[in-house]
Amino acid sequence: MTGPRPVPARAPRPARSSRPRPSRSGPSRSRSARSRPGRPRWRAVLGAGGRALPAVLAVLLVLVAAAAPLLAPYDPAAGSLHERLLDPGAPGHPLGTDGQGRDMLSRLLLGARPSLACGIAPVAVATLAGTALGVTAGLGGRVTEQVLLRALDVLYAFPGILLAIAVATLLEAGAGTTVVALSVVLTPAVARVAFTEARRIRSAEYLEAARVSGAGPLVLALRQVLPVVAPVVLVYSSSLVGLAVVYAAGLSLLGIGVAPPAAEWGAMLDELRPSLLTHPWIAIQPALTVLAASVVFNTLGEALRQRIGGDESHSAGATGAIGESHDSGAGSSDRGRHPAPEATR
Amino acid sequence: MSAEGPVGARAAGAGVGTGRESGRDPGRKPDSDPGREPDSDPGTTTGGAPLLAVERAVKRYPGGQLALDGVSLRIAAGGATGLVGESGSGKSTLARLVLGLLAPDAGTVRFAGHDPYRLRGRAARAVRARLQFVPQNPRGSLNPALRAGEAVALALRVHGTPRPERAERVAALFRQVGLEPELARRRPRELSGGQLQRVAIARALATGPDLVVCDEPTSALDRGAQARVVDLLTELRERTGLAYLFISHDLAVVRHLAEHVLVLRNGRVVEEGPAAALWDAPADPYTRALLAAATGRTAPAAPTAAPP
Amino acid sequence: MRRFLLRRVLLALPTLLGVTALVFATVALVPGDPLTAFLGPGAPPEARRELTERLGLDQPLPLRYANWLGHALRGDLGVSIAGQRPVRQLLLPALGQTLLLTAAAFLLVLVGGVLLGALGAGRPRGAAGRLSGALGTLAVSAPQYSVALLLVALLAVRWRLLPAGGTHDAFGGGGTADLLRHLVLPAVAAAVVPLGLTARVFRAALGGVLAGDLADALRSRGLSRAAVLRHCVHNAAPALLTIGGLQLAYLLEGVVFVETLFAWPGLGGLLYDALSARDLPVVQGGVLVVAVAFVGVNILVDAAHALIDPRIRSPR
Amino acid sequence: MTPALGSAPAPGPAPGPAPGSAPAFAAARLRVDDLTVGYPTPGGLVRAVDGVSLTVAPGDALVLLGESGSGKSTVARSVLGLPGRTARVTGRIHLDGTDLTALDERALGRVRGRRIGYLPQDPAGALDPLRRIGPQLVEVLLRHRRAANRRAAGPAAAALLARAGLPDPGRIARSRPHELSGGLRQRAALALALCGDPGLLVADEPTTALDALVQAEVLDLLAALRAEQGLALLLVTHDLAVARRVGGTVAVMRAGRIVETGPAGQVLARPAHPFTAALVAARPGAGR
Amino acid sequence: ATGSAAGAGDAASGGRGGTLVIGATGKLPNPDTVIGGAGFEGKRLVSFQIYEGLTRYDLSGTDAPPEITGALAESWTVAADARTWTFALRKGVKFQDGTPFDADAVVFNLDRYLAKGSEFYTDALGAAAKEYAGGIVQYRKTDADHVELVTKDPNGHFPEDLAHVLIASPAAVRATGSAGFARHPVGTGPFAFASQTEGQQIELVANKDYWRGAPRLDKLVIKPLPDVAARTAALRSGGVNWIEYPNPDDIDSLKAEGARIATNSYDHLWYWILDGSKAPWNDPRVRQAANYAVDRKAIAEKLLHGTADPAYQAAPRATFAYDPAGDLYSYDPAKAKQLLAEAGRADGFTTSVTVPTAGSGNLLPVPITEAIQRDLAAVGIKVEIRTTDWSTLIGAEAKGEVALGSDAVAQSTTLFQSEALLPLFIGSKSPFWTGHYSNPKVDQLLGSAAASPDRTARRTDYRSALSQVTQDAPWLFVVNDRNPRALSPKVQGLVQPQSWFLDLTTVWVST
Ligand SMILES: Nc1ncnc2c1ncn2[C@@H]1O[C@H](COP(=O)(O)OP(=O)(O)OP(=O)(O)O)[C@@H](O)[C@H]1O
Ligand SMILES: Nc1ncnc2c1ncn2[C@@H]1O[C@H](COP(=O)(O)OP(=O)(O)OP(=O)(O)O)[C@@H](O)[C@H]1O
Ligand SMILES: [Mg+2]
Ligand SMILES: [Mg+2]
Repeated sequence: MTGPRPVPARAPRPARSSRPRPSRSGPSRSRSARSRPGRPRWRAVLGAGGRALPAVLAVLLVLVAAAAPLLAPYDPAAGSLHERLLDPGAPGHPLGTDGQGRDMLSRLLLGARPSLACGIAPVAVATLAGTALGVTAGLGGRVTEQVLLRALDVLYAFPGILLAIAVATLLEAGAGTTVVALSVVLTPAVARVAFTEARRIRSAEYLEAARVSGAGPLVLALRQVLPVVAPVVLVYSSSLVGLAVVYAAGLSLLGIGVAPPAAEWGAMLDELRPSLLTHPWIAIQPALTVLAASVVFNTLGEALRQRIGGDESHSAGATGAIGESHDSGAGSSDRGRHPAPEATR
Repeated sequence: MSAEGPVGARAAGAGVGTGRESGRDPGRKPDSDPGREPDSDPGTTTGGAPLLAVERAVKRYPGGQLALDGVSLRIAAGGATGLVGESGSGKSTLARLVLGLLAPDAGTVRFAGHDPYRLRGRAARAVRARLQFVPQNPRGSLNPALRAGEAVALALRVHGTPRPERAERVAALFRQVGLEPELARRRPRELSGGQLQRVAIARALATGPDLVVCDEPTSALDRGAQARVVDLLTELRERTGLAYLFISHDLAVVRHLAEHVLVLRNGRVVEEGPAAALWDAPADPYTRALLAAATGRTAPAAPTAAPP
Repeated sequence: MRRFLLRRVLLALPTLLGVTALVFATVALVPGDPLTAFLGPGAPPEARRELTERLGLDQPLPLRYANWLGHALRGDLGVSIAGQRPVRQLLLPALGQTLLLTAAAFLLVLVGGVLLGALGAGRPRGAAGRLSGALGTLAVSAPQYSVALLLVALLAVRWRLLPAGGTHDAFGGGGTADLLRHLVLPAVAAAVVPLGLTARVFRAALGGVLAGDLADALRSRGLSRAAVLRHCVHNAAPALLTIGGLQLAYLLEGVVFVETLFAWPGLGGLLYDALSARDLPVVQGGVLVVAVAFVGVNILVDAAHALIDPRIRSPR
Repeated sequence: MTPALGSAPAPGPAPGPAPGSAPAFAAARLRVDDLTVGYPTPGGLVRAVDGVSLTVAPGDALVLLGESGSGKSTVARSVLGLPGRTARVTGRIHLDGTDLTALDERALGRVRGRRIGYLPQDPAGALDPLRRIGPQLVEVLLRHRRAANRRAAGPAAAALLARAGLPDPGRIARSRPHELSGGLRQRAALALALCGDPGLLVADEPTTALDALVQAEVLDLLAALRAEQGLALLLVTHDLAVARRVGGTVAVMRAGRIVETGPAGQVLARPAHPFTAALVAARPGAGR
Repeated sequence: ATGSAAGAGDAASGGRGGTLVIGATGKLPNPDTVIGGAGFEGKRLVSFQIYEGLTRYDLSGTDAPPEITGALAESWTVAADARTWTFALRKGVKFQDGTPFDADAVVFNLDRYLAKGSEFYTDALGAAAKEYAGGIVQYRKTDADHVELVTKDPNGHFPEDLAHVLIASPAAVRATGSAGFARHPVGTGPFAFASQTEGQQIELVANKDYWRGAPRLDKLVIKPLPDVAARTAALRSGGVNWIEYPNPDDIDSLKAEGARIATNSYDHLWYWILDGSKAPWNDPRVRQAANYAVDRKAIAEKLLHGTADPAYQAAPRATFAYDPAGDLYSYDPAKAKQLLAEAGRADGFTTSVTVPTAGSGNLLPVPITEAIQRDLAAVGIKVEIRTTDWSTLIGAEAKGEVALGSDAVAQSTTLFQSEALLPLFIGSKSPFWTGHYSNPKVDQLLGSAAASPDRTARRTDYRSALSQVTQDAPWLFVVNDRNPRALSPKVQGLVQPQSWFLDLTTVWVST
């Protein structure tokens, strides 16, 4: 005695002229017009709508990082000042050589591991810690909230460089130190984003309902608040990956991070920075690499957000998800959601 | 002004009628004298504390709106009290007080001896599990990020149901309220109003509570679904001694489910008594008007003419 | 609202105290000392010793902090060790420049971020949506320094449209027009990443609202697209405010790479130099100013949150 | 499946059809042809509405009855062109002869609110949580030129609130949605739906949160609008008393389809379809 | 001394005028006399342009290190004890504020630097002046044109020291007080202070009454442009017309765009200080081996694009202790291996070096170190590079430590630009960390040199001392910088001496 059961998508009725569409297309004209044959197959490979693409690329990046020693044609530290700054395409050096005459390709490949570590690990730590702190502040009592927020303010107003110097003197140089320093730098901002989201919903009826049903603070935070907070936090923190790689390079100027001559993208970016105008094709490579990696993680963050956030928005209060499903209804906000004209014509 | 009955042990054979013995005449207007000492009623001495006791609760919202003005209410274990009244008269506010979502400005709220607003920590969870809620606005009360089944499963988890059993229990609860278990996989936005309402009911029943505060639990249900839910609630009450505070505009449902009824208007209880008595001989003009409107009889007095 | 603000301002005091104390301790404990930076490595030891005593650098840390605090409360931020000039004299102009740059960059961030975000929110998979997503992602991913340098190389060096750095032309420059011309490149360079971040977060937030019940309800009343968008933006504003506040704070702290590349004499560079020289008074003064600005931004953001959504002011 | 045709004569003078519209539609304010709405879900495509056709004439009322989840709200939302982002919709919807399905969002914006009023099932979600009720009303009044200017709109909004059965309209106008009780919100949403003086009102369970007295008031108001202004009413309810009181035509839905249509009195008193009979007969305790 | 114009040979006569805008690599100095605070660059571009000491470097030559000549003192004599100096002051010199320079002014300034009780003494001035004036135990005016200064110890290079003891206008100091003087500094130098925009620039104008004749420029503006790309861009976009230390890799393209690159040797050595107090560097053969292992030429020519010369010995080229015959360490890996084998380290070893990531005069510290690292690895010496910031590095050095506890530290130094500093670096009593190098012979030579007012005698001693240092190889000698600067083609008349300092009176900017 309940509603209709799900039925498999049926073929259009003969009377209707709606033509078969890929299963995800919706009423919007633009979409149907765009769905060419061949596209669905790609989608099948990459997951519907290419949703899996960012994940595939991220995995690829990690694989490259892992296999770099096998892929790299040269020792990344080997080079000669007599062969420095060769342009891409130089014999034996498809991507040219850097200011020390070292093979760019090898360095970019071998730089992947520390760079990804510096880019991802601090962001991951900051995301976890920041979300935990932000949600705690958002849900906690007045005192908890103020204490946490003010402490985070202190951390945020604390100059990042000083923090880095301090960390450097406390810990040995190396990727681990970079991760610690960057995590501390990034956490307060993530926490603030998480806090805003948590505060926005803290008096929501569904949280009251969850509290009434006896959920303790932990269950409340993890099972009720996190799914709502995570999407925006993910968008924010995935944006930080590229920044973290660049910041890591800034830290290596202070003696934190990987020691020369080890390859690391941020450090390479920095080393080649002055050559950007004289040897653009060399100097741009680490920049483009960082850019590409950051784009991959940003899109991954976006994809994750859609996963977690589900298909539609989270209440009227903002910041829900634009789900996969929007795809089909993409045109709806300005095109109306009426039956597609082509379906009736 | 009490509706006290035998002490609220669930096993105490609490069945239909346990909460019935009212200490006062049917149809009496109890709040005509708000300053009266409620505990002076000799009835309280007979059987210890009731499951729920609200004493002269007052609630004024920050904007200045006086939502409750000295309301008292008692529900014994296994009792079923109906709360009817004008829209905006404070019914939901009272429900929120009972649940500890709001603190009264004056007066007290006690559930099984605890102040639900001040409950903290581990004990709180145990008590909370015994006091459940079906909110008026089911869509708002379900987390948009969670699937319907997850919402219910979370309540089960709180209740201590081991993980492997949860899916089974969720499906069973869904069936009990008349929902296809498949719907558990949908998110709130993908469910109809009535479906959501039943998810909320399933969630409230999941923890095996002693008292469920139902704020318009069947307003979005068709007659069939409504009957099913009401029958379920009745059966649970008979079988397990579950008590209800039942808020509804649907007087037929209230009549069917509640033994004792309070009529609220402008934050005051204008009339209170056993359901049958109230229906048969409503004393307050507002009650009369309400009943008349609901049953199609002509109102003896215009509602607006009723005393404020 | 007034009480809310008062409470926030009072609560800011421990923050300021915390930041300055923490920074004080850290700078003092970190290796390197201001005297070497000031006197040069070759200074005779007795000169160092004497100056150490004169400046009270040999006193216990808490005492030094208390001293500093006492003076700071009276508006005296001390004298730079490395530069031997009153900290205030260094700080005020730098603050002015930073405020100017921040204002310009933040304007870009806000306008650009909101436009870009709004462009993408309604139709995330449409052409505009994809464009906005791509631009936002590119902006946050772009290595800032490289972008800034390319801007300089093209606009300042190659085409000579804009000056490469500084706040005014050394050759007979000056005046507002000159200043604005100099402001363009650093503001753009500083704005790129924050703009991308703002656009991305806002796009997500607004997208959520636009896909929600409220947007449908507004549409069902026949409100114009602009009106629907406006109200949805209003509802998405908390996320925008937070992200905007973070970006504002980031800019206020002084974007060091912009300041060095564009020779913009702001707080970031000043703080960086002072830190490099372990010039404690300047660091303390700078951090104090930054922290005050930061706390101020936070208070404004919170006040705006409370104005937008009165529910968050209600007690829990 | 027989399309529901207006059975009761229009009580009031019906406004003429939109200029240029096909005369065949002249009699119907709303005409829905073979509407099908599907939603993709993890479990497959859910066909929430499955080939529904119906018409409502000016001054007439069509009451959609049916079990929970049978697609009533989906029909209502589809008429507005707001079936949800994921929806896949086929069929045609004509309002006064205009094919709404052919309109773009801008054109729909001129139809919604002005020619179709909509009261959603969940009034809480329909109100902007951040704004006071008054300004929300004023905005719609101004948008549809029901008030000349902001100054005039204020009192007009209060009058509307009062008309929707709200006591103390001044306070309500000054309140934000979360400060209102369920019933107050529902009436505020009704006032919003009536703001544009629409020719067609789509009301999805408009009285669920109202006590019997206020409910009667609201239903009287709707009846008056039908009679005086030729308002066409598409009303979704599960409350048989409401259905009876509204009168007009009743269409009974089940699993996305209309299983029975007819004059209210007839369908409710002598249901032809066994499902309708079960629905009408159901009451608590009956099953045990 | 003879002078000849560096650069594109525009020694030509007549031109004058214009505004010279210099992009400096560091911060702006404090323009109050000796406080500076921006290293030699600050002195070079600002302090030495505003003020003069009793003596000055004669910067008009390009082919030899500059000698000391009279500035505010016309001549001087030293008593036999080599401690008592009498200076005959130059007559008719006026401060830029129009007040006359005289013996009272000298005493006033020395009071300001040395007399703790005096009204205008400040701790900072006192500490800053210690470096060069610290040895003065007595000073007095003998008559209006003469002052007598007595040093604590015999000090042969005292006249050179005095070039750094700058003389400010007493009237101006009195007018502003010591605290305010930095905002209105007045000296006798070729350029007068006009204005300072905090953190942005210092503007100087020609001192038309300069006693050596008015400078050709109208105006001199100094801008801090610490970022090398920003400096280059500023020159290219026309924002400045002179930059200090362009990026070596940019030099070709700058030249192609018409910029002139001026370079000349000066007293500069980029080196590693090896910690000789412990293994592996405690064996001189190992240190020598390292010195044979480095391909300095490649570093100087390829990496630094000819902006530096290879350093084959301890004495920098452009110093009077430099002996062309003293070049010892060619690039000879075979010899390096052989020495290592002799030292019993045929299999090589692992060691570490701390490198600052920046810092005054340090060129491109990390890339140079990376190149050295590869060269050393080729002979079996594996070096771990540890980077740190300049303050940490010198802070540790001042305590006699190496930051991060490495076996060596990379940096640059200047040995003779002021002889007063020399013992700091190679004397065994150096307060400063020198790798714990100590050789009594060197100490003795330095001591006798310092005491001798006779320049030739000093030179002989210094040469022997430095040749000993070269042999002992306490350092890894790498390159001598050539002090490159890039000039817009409109900048004329620059004479680039073999010095850290510059005479800007000959420069003008054509329009
Ligand atoms: N948060 C609040 N702030 C201010 N006033 C409020 C708030 N919540 C409720 N009110 C007011 O308090 C009164 C009682 O509200 P309540 O929700 O208890 O009514 P109700 O009896 O449940 O009505 P309904 O049947 O319409 O749901 C109403 O006038 C309402 O507007
Ligand atoms: N967005 C959606 N995605 C998937 N299924 C949906 C969606 N919206 C509605 N449905 C399903 O479509 C069916 C019809 O829903 P609808 O809201 O129209 O029912 P209704 O007749 O209004 O029911 P009620 O009386 O309970 O409000 C229901 O089974 C519901 O679960
Ligand atoms: Mg209510
Ligand atoms: Mg519905």
